[in-house]
Amino acid sequence: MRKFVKGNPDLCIGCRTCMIGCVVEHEGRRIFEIDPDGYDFNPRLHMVKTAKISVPVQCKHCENPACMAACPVNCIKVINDAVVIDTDSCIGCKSCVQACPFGAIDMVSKIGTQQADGSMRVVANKCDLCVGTGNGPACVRVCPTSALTLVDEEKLKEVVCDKRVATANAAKVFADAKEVE
Amino acid sequence: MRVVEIDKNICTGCRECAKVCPAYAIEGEQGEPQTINTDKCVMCGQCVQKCKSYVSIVTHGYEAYDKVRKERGIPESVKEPLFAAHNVTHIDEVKKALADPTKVVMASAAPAVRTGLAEEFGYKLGTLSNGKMAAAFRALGFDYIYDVNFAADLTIMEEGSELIERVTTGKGKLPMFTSCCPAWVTFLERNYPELSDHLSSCKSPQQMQGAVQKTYGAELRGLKKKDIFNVSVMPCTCKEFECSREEMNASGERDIDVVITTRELAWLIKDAGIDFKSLKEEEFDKPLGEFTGAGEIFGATGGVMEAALRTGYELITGKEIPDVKIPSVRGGEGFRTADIKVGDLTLKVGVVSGLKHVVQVLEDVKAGKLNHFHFIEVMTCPVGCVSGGGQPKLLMDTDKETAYYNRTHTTYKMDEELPIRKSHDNPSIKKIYKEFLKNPLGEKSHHLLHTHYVKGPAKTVK
Amino acid sequence: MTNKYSCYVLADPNKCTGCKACELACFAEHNKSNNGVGYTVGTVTIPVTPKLYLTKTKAYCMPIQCRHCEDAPCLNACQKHAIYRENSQVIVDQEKCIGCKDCVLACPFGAIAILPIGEKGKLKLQKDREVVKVASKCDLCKDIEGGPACVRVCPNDALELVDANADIEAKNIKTAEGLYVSRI
Amino acid sequence: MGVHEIEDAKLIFNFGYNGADSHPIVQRRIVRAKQKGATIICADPRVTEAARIADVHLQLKGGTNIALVNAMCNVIYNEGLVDQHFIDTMSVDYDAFVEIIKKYTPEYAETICKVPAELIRKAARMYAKAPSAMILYGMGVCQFGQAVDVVKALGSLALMTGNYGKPASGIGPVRGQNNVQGACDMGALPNNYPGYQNVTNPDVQAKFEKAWGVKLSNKVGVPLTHVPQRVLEEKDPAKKLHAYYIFGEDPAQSDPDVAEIRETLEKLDFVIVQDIFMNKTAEFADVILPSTSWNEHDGVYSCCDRGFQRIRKVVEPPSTVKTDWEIICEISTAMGYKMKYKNTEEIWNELIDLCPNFAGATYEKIEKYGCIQWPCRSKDMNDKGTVFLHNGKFATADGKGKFYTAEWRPPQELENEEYPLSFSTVREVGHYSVRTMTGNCRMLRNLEDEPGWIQMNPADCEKLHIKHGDLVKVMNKRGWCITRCNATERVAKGATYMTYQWWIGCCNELTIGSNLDPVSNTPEYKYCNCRVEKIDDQAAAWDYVNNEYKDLRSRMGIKMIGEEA
Repeated sequence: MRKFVKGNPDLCIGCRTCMIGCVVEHEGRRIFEIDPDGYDFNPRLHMVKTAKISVPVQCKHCENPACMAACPVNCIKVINDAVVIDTDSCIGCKSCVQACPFGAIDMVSKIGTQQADGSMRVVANKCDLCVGTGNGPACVRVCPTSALTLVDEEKLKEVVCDKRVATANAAKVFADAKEVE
Repeated sequence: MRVVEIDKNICTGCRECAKVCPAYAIEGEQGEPQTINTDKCVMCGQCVQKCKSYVSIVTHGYEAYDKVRKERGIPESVKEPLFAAHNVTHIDEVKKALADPTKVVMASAAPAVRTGLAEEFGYKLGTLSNGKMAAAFRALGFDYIYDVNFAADLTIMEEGSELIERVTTGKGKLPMFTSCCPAWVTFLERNYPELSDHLSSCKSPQQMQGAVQKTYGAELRGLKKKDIFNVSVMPCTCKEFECSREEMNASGERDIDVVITTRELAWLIKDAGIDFKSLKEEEFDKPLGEFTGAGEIFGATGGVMEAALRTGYELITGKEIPDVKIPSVRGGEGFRTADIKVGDLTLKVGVVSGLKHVVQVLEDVKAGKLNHFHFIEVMTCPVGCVSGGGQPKLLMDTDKETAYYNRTHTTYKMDEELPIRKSHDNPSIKKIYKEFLKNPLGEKSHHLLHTHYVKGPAKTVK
Repeated sequence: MTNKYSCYVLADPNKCTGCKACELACFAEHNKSNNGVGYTVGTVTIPVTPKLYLTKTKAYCMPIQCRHCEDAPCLNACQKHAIYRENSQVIVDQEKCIGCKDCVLACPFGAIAILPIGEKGKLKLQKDREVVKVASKCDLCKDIEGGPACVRVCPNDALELVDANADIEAKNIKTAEGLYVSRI
Repeated sequence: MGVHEIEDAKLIFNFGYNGADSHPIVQRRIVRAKQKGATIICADPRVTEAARIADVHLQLKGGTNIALVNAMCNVIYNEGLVDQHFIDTMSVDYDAFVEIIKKYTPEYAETICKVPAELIRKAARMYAKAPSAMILYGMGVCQFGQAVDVVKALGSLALMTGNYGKPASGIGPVRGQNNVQGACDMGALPNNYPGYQNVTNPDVQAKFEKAWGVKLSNKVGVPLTHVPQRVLEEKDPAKKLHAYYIFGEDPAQSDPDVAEIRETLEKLDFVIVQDIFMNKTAEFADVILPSTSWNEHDGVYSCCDRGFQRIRKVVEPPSTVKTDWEIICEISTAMGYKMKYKNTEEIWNELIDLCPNFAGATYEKIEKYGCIQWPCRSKDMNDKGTVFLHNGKFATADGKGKFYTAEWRPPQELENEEYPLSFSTVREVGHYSVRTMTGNCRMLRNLEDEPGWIQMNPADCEKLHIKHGDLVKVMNKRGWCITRCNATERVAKGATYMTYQWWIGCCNELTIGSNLDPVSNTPEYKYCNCRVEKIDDQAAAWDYVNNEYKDLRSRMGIKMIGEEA
């Protein structure tokens, strides 16, 4: 099963440290020292605040990604169990943006790259679970309230198993009561 | 030897298997992984049939299946679910022999196999696949396609004669028990050794087939018996145990080299990439592949009895039996009895189907209550070999009745449709007696086709 | 007839032995038409993917399956609208499902798992040859003759098809009878 | 009480405090408390992060704080939920207090606060019945013309329920900036020497005169917020201000009514700005003294819980930049008073010896224990300071808590036909204070940049035909600014909010400088009126914003992306 990062609105305080952490992780640690023109500020997750909810939204790394199915140039791939956009081959057609039901993909300009007419390339951008950094998702690490969780197969299993046991326990009480009847 | 096992890592401890085990051999706490007490287990494989506790991607993860499959020596081509209770497979030995150019590999399948095999390829329950099975054997590269049905006819010749001898001469104990079910034989040897003289001294059809294939069969084809590799396909998990009994080497070699189940034959066929559905029906090789309706009905409970009566009647009376169909010995689980008029003689016969029902019968025999019985057939599995532990396993037990009914029905239908329905009318049987065995119960027969029993656990060579 | 409320299958942990016959039957029934699953184990060519999940606690066990909630969290969570209601039952459209796992986390019962699906006897693959995995949960055998397979196969009658519609009616009649007896 | 105690609170009454935006690190503790089962009551006109997770959100109208507090006290009093023993033994002036709150029935308060009476009752009962309850308040209480009254009323609420002197109870101001507490502790107030020793007290005066060897004034100085008046309006030449020495402060950005501030700064004869970066105020300076930043010098900060903490130099400052204390020493010396210290510890030691409440808070102890909460009066290593200020008895002259509340006074400037919306300044996380620091952080500038946002209810936006993200003009009689519209359900209809760090979207162009709390002299940042206007030519408005920003930055010498410094 693919891993994904899940935000918990009960814990999130809307501070956007996750977004900063995301950019820092993807642009390298020396970001505070490099040329301000030399990096992209393209967080791969987005803080959503509604009247009732504050939580960052990001890619769910679906098992059968709609974005991947929609991509005409096959630049969305599964790498180390993460659904990753190869921005070098992305043509910016926005099919994936359209396909994704979560709004987890946005279009960003890629500093330092040009199209034939000299304008900056604009490509699809989304969470890649910080694949390849070896540190795991930065957003999870930097969140001051631990509102983000990396849900992997184990974690999902744990959550679901706990619920199943609770369901079984409830059914047991019900069945016992029925027997007494 | 390892025959039937329960994988502790997969068993959920539901003990549904314990409910069907006729030998009360499955031990363990409810909810905990179970173990098989091999001192009690008769290797019938009913637990294998019952077990629904499969290797699950939900419970055990994605890697577990391949790991278990490898552990069990099951080919990679197999994708079907694997369960906690399973029989040890010998499919690799078969594949090795087929690949060995020095080996002459002979196939022989039990009567019930052809009633179930097609189910594994999506056919309706109980679809007959006699000709397709023969074709499949050939496609798999077997050198000779023989048939245990032949030996079933041979068994009738020997066992019928033995019965007549016991009834008419008073030599030997009555009632005489059939001895073709190895689980039953094992059960009796271990639990009622004092009654082992009641067993017919006849080997099971499988072992008779093996012995004649390596002797008569070798002579016929000018083969060396050490080059012959006998593969037996059985609806039964216990048959591998039977062929491994140390005394089963009448031919001078192991009479049967390896036994696989109906399910394993299906694996072999799939593994070889054979499209079973498009196979054309083919014939078995003669003479050791020629059989009669009497041989075929060995697969159903009461079948051995019925076949024996068809021949016994004619041998005793010298007249043709009025009706080859003897419905009074057919039926389902339990202990059924019948009185069969054979000339002046009234044969008192019984049929036990399901090993659980045999204990009372044995106790009664011990107490002398069944002295008036002449012949009792015992089959371990619920409705005989068609319901054997090595048969295709049902996904849903709600289909069990249909499966048993259809497979039995197919067995009798095949019998009805065969031109020859009495063992002694089988030309190849006549031929083998003429050319090789001479007389039933004769010296060659005694050596090759009869056996003796042990009091307690039998010794095996594997 | 359209039910007012959805029905669901509920297991009795006092009867269940944990044999998984229900899981296997569920899989078998749901894969007959698409994946050539026949009557016997040998006809299966894909991993067993049930829609109910045997759960064992220390003391007892039972399969967990969808309650077909009237205000279903899974349905509400699904951004793809791949979970819908059909004749009051909550159904996953496995064609639409993208495997995002939101419903899995939304379900308070643990009744949904993300599992592969087969097509013509083989695991269905995506464009990149990865296996398609979708939300798998009880659909009450909506297109299957004989109704829920799990109920049919349970060797211990531990599963029951609960029909709130009929249940409420029956209880109402009993209560009315009680009121008759206790009338003043 | 200490900030860490928040996590263990049974009930948190979060009043006019938006931790998520002001102090995420404190908000984290509130979230943890909630996770551990705490009940949260939040009084705030907006749906803040705390309101979002609160059990009860009292979404009061701005400027009605005391009516709400009085009403809660009224419920607790009328329903007999008071801690009578605590009141009898530990407090004074209860009867006078009760006289005032009697009038504030929840129904009466509802007419003022627009909070349903039943919700006020529910909150009051929750608060009173909690085994211990902690009040946290912030600028939503303090930045009103009626501010100290509310603080005292909240104190009385805690008093009448016995919520003092036990863990996770009491009343905690969560101050606006880091080390605001420290500035007060050190006497950066017009009326105090360090350690809250009043300049009018002759004994204190004598003590400091002796220590410093100079004559000292016994006159109270000028509060920050009185500066414009003293410059622009003061007729008495003796009282009129002529010079203004500003450090670590940017009144031209952060003080209310910045038009008036600009006028003030222009009128002053001499302005010194001592800061780490250029700011708007520095544009008016005659002299700019660059000083070191928090990571370039040593020192002591006070946390809002009275805890002294060491800060240490981690970066070597540029050679031309001096620490604040070095600059002060040099100026003092140049002006004739020879001031010389070797290091901050020497200064600190002089200070604590002059302040009885700090006397025991040596560097050694702060170092060893991480934090020392004053009062800490003995240098003995066993005196680790004071966790509960009001422990067993109150830290007042008679050892008793004094009940106090007041009648509600409305804010000075209310909505009217011309300016139909209320206007309040707030914080946003990511940018600190006047943004001189965080505005220089590329990362944070990328996260949010000029011209900021005005938070408005979508219904109000719709009325004005404004969409989320549109540039709008916000104005009242004092001034105007251009900012972007943030249409959000989190704010009530008729109310608007702007964060105060934006230079272009500068909310303090609108705020009111004249309605100060009579005690604290804090201005009414949280309430005035305004009008929001749609801008038809968005492109031109963006040009204006970008040019203004560019211009300002170039005046300040800040390098823009794609631009040479």
